[in-house]
Amino acid sequence: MDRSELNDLAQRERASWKPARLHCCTASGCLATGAEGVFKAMKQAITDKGLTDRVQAVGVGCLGLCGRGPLVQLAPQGPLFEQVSAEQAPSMVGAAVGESPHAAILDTAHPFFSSQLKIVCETSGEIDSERIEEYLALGGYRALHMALTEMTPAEVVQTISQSGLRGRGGAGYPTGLKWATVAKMPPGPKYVVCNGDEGDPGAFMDRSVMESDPHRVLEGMAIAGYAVGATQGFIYVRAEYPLAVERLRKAINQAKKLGVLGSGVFETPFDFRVDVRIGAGAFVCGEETALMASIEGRRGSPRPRPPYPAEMGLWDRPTLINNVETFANVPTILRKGADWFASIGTEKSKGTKVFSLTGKVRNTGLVEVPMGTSLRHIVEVMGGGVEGGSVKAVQTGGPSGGCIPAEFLDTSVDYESLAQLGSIMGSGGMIVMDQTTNMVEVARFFMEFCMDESCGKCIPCRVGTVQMHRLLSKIAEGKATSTDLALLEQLVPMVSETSLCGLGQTAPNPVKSTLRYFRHEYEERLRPMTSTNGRVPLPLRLA
Amino acid sequence: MSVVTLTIDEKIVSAQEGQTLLDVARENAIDIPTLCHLDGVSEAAACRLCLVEVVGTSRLLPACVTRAAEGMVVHTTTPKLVEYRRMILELFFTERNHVCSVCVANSACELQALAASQGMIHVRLDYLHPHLPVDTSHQQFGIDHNRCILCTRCVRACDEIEGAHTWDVAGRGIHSRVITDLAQPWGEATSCTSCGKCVQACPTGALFRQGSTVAEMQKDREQLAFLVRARKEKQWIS
Amino acid sequence: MAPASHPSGDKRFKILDVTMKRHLYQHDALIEVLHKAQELFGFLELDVLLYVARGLKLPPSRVYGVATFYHLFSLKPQGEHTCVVCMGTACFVKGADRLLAAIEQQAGIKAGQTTPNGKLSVMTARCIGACGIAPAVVFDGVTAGQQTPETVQQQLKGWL
Amino acid sequence: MDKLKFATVWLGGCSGCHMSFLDLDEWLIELADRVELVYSPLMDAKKFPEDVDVVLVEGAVANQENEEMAHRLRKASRYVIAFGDCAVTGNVTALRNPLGLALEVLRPVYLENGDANPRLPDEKGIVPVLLDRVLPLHQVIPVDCYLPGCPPDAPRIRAVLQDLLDGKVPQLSVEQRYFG
Repeated sequence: MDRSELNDLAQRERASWKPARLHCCTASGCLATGAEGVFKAMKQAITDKGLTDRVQAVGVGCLGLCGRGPLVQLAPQGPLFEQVSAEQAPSMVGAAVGESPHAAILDTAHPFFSSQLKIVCETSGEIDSERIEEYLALGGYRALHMALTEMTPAEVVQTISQSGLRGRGGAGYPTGLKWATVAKMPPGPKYVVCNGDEGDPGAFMDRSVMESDPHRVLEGMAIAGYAVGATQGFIYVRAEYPLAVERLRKAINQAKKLGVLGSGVFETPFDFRVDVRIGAGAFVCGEETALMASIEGRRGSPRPRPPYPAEMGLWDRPTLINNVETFANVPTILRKGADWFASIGTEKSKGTKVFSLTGKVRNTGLVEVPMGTSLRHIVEVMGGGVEGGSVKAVQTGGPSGGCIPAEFLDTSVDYESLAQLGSIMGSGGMIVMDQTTNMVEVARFFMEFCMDESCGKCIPCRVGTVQMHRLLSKIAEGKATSTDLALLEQLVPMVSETSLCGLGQTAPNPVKSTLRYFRHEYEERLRPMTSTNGRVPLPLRLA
Repeated sequence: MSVVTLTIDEKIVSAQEGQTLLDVARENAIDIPTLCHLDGVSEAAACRLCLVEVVGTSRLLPACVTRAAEGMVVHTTTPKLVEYRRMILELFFTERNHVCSVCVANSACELQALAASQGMIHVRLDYLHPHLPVDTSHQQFGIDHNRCILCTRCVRACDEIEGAHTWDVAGRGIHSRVITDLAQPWGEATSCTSCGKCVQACPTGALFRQGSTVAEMQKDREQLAFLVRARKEKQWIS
Repeated sequence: MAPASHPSGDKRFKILDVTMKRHLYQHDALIEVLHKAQELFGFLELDVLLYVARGLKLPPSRVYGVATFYHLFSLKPQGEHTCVVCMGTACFVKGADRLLAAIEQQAGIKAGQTTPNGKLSVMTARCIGACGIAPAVVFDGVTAGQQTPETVQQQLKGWL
Repeated sequence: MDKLKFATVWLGGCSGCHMSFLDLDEWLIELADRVELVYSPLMDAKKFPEDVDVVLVEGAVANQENEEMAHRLRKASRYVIAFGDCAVTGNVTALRNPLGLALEVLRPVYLENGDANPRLPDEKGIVPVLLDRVLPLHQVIPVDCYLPGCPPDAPRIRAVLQDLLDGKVPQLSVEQRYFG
């Protein structure tokens, strides 16, 4: 396929779209609340009403406000219906031809929607996630075509570097720098790996992107492959995301059929294959060296870095590993330019970030906002705050992150500001806690998570997490003394500094941050020590 | 291969480029504790006891896999490292049931010796006291999981030197165990050649020769390094 | 060379053979092959693990090590029905522990166990990514959101 | 010159540490010049005194009697030494811990394998009630000094006591720190 064929296909697809499209969210969240029935009922209603030439029902990706699903949006520019049922399908189909609908309508002028800036989620919720043609119709694979035909690999790396894009998996390593390192490695087999092992509890941005817009991720990977000189890509998805796996596989097949993946992409000499690899339930596989071990079919145990995957990764070959959201940014950056991307966000954190806003907040779901948006804006304005209460803390970064107390809600959300508060950006989980949340329990919850997910290779993580969990349980149950708290405070830096991989190194973070901001909640649970009766042990008087 | 000069604990030492800090330190009689390192097999970097401070790096680096580099300034016994090593040893002692007084390897145990040398004479954390099996189904050897520290020396020695890959690690986290074949009794593991390398490799009394009682077990850990060296250099008599 | 199929003549081993062949008996296909085996047999019997080890030319201890590392692989038979309670953070702050307690009480077993009559296995998940509709429970592969102790008990009634 | 009020206590242990203490041989005479033995299983004192300078505590805390004794001696003593591996680590006394809580340990012994009249030992005031878990001494009371060994050999014991008599914080050499 060449440029004109690509354009033709896109135009033909656009032309085939009906004047009114009922976008029914068919991502996991809405499917769990019955979206499939709604979707089928809408199709049926269209046929029943004889509107097949005017209206079409489209199973699209995530529409954002998962807490109010199933969601249906009438496109273009129609109302967004919430909590719809199959019974309401005829009414919504009627709305597509101007009748007044009998379904609850969400106010899309609400900041939850209006404050968003969509780059990663640009086409999510706009297109049928299972048809490459719809992605093409909205400009999909243009960026890849442009890279292959108009740019050298070095120019692609240059563009990504200039855009200021940083890794969206958590640590925020400059993406361009990573690409440049892999690109510089001597020629030979190299790999591109997409980390879709989104394991942080409370985070589902990557699931949503993979389910809603799998081609965007594939396109980003292919561009990366071209830039660094790799011909093989792997996308590692956790097995808990079966729908994402299914859609990615479907997408890969479609892309291969059209010649936008496989050998001779867009009839250029560039070959790029992508294989899906499925995890099997191990959080530690989100750590890049463990992930590579898992792709190689081994236990997901991490190994020390250096050597970094960029030098020695999969099968000891140079390997580029980026997260789903990072790759999803790439096509847009290429199409709109590095300067445009760099104009969004803060000085050091460019672009947008997708957050999954959950917990004790009114509006739960996915939001994509420019970097630098304040936590308060996200939680209280977009999220609508806590129903009948107030925010106590916001947890970001999952088990590796921290709890940010309400007094810091005005903090701007960017890599540096969150780190300064003792939390991290992480992959984008944002869990709101209200005054009823017990912070010692929160710390214990995360520690239990890390304890269960520790691979067991290194001792500080394998046993240190168990010991910290015991101490936290003792404190939570009122059985601990100040000695126990002191021990916990000694374990925290020890486990952070001595663990082999990121899991152990960050496992104490939730304890660290809750101790920092909610120390009194620990202290008020301590019991008094056995007294030494005021006797001073040393120095002994000489006898 | 070029030679680099670096400083370890205020001492200026020279090293071959690419040599590990652990190697260089040992050549210069600087003691860095370790439990998972074993001469002759690959590194696991799992016991974290050999972590050292390198000036200019905020992270602690495992000496067993960190390469010596020109001008490097290394500290092996800062107060922080001493404290962390003590706590790591405490973690080892709490994890399983290490009862030196009734152990075959009493006085031939690397864990016991490190506790003494690193000043770990009591454990502040709770002992976990897991209930673990002892497998004496093998004709010559036995494994007492109560004494296993999961250093994986046996796994590596069996795979890399003997080539049998009888041992591996099963489970994960605190539930990890070393296993033979499909975790059946050792005596039924058909891949086992009964070479005994794992027993020699084991730093504690977890793997032992049957028939030895408390404090009788001797270990010759040099034997494995000898094999590797002899095979590589084609020299069996030094 | 393709390994001779299983002496039992069980057709499922043939399907496993096809999966291994499709992956060219590569070592890195181990996890994929184990997924397939679990799908076919319901759980990973030692016999199956040994078969996979032979097929992929891997040491049995390595296959066992991998099979026990990943939580989704089970070496024990599962119940006829499964109920997975998501214990992710979002579900946790919305009371997933109460859901689990209600289920455990109703079924008389703990998470990770199967009822003695083999009808139901209760499990927990680390986060199924359905945080927007927390707390979530997966009944036989179907996710249900915004659950309460009453709704889950209602669902399980017919399964016990 | 006042003599140091010195005590030794035997909790859940085999008394091997006390035997090792007797191995101090003629140094015991020297010790006797410097300390006054106020309480010990080696002598006939019924009650732990109110004011003790140094106490050697052998054995782990395995039952309620041990626990009460530990608290009593801590209140009355200026310097508590965990004496031997059982006191320091739980050691052999704690070998029952992996088997489960007290009842799970007692049941197979006294009930399932009991002969004519299987019953749990429960004479109030005579048979002390087992704690669910055997604990090293420092997990029950604050401890000032650890003297490991099973048993600690006489030179180790002497090293610690000598330092104390000299008014120093006891220091054990690496060889003297071995468990077992």
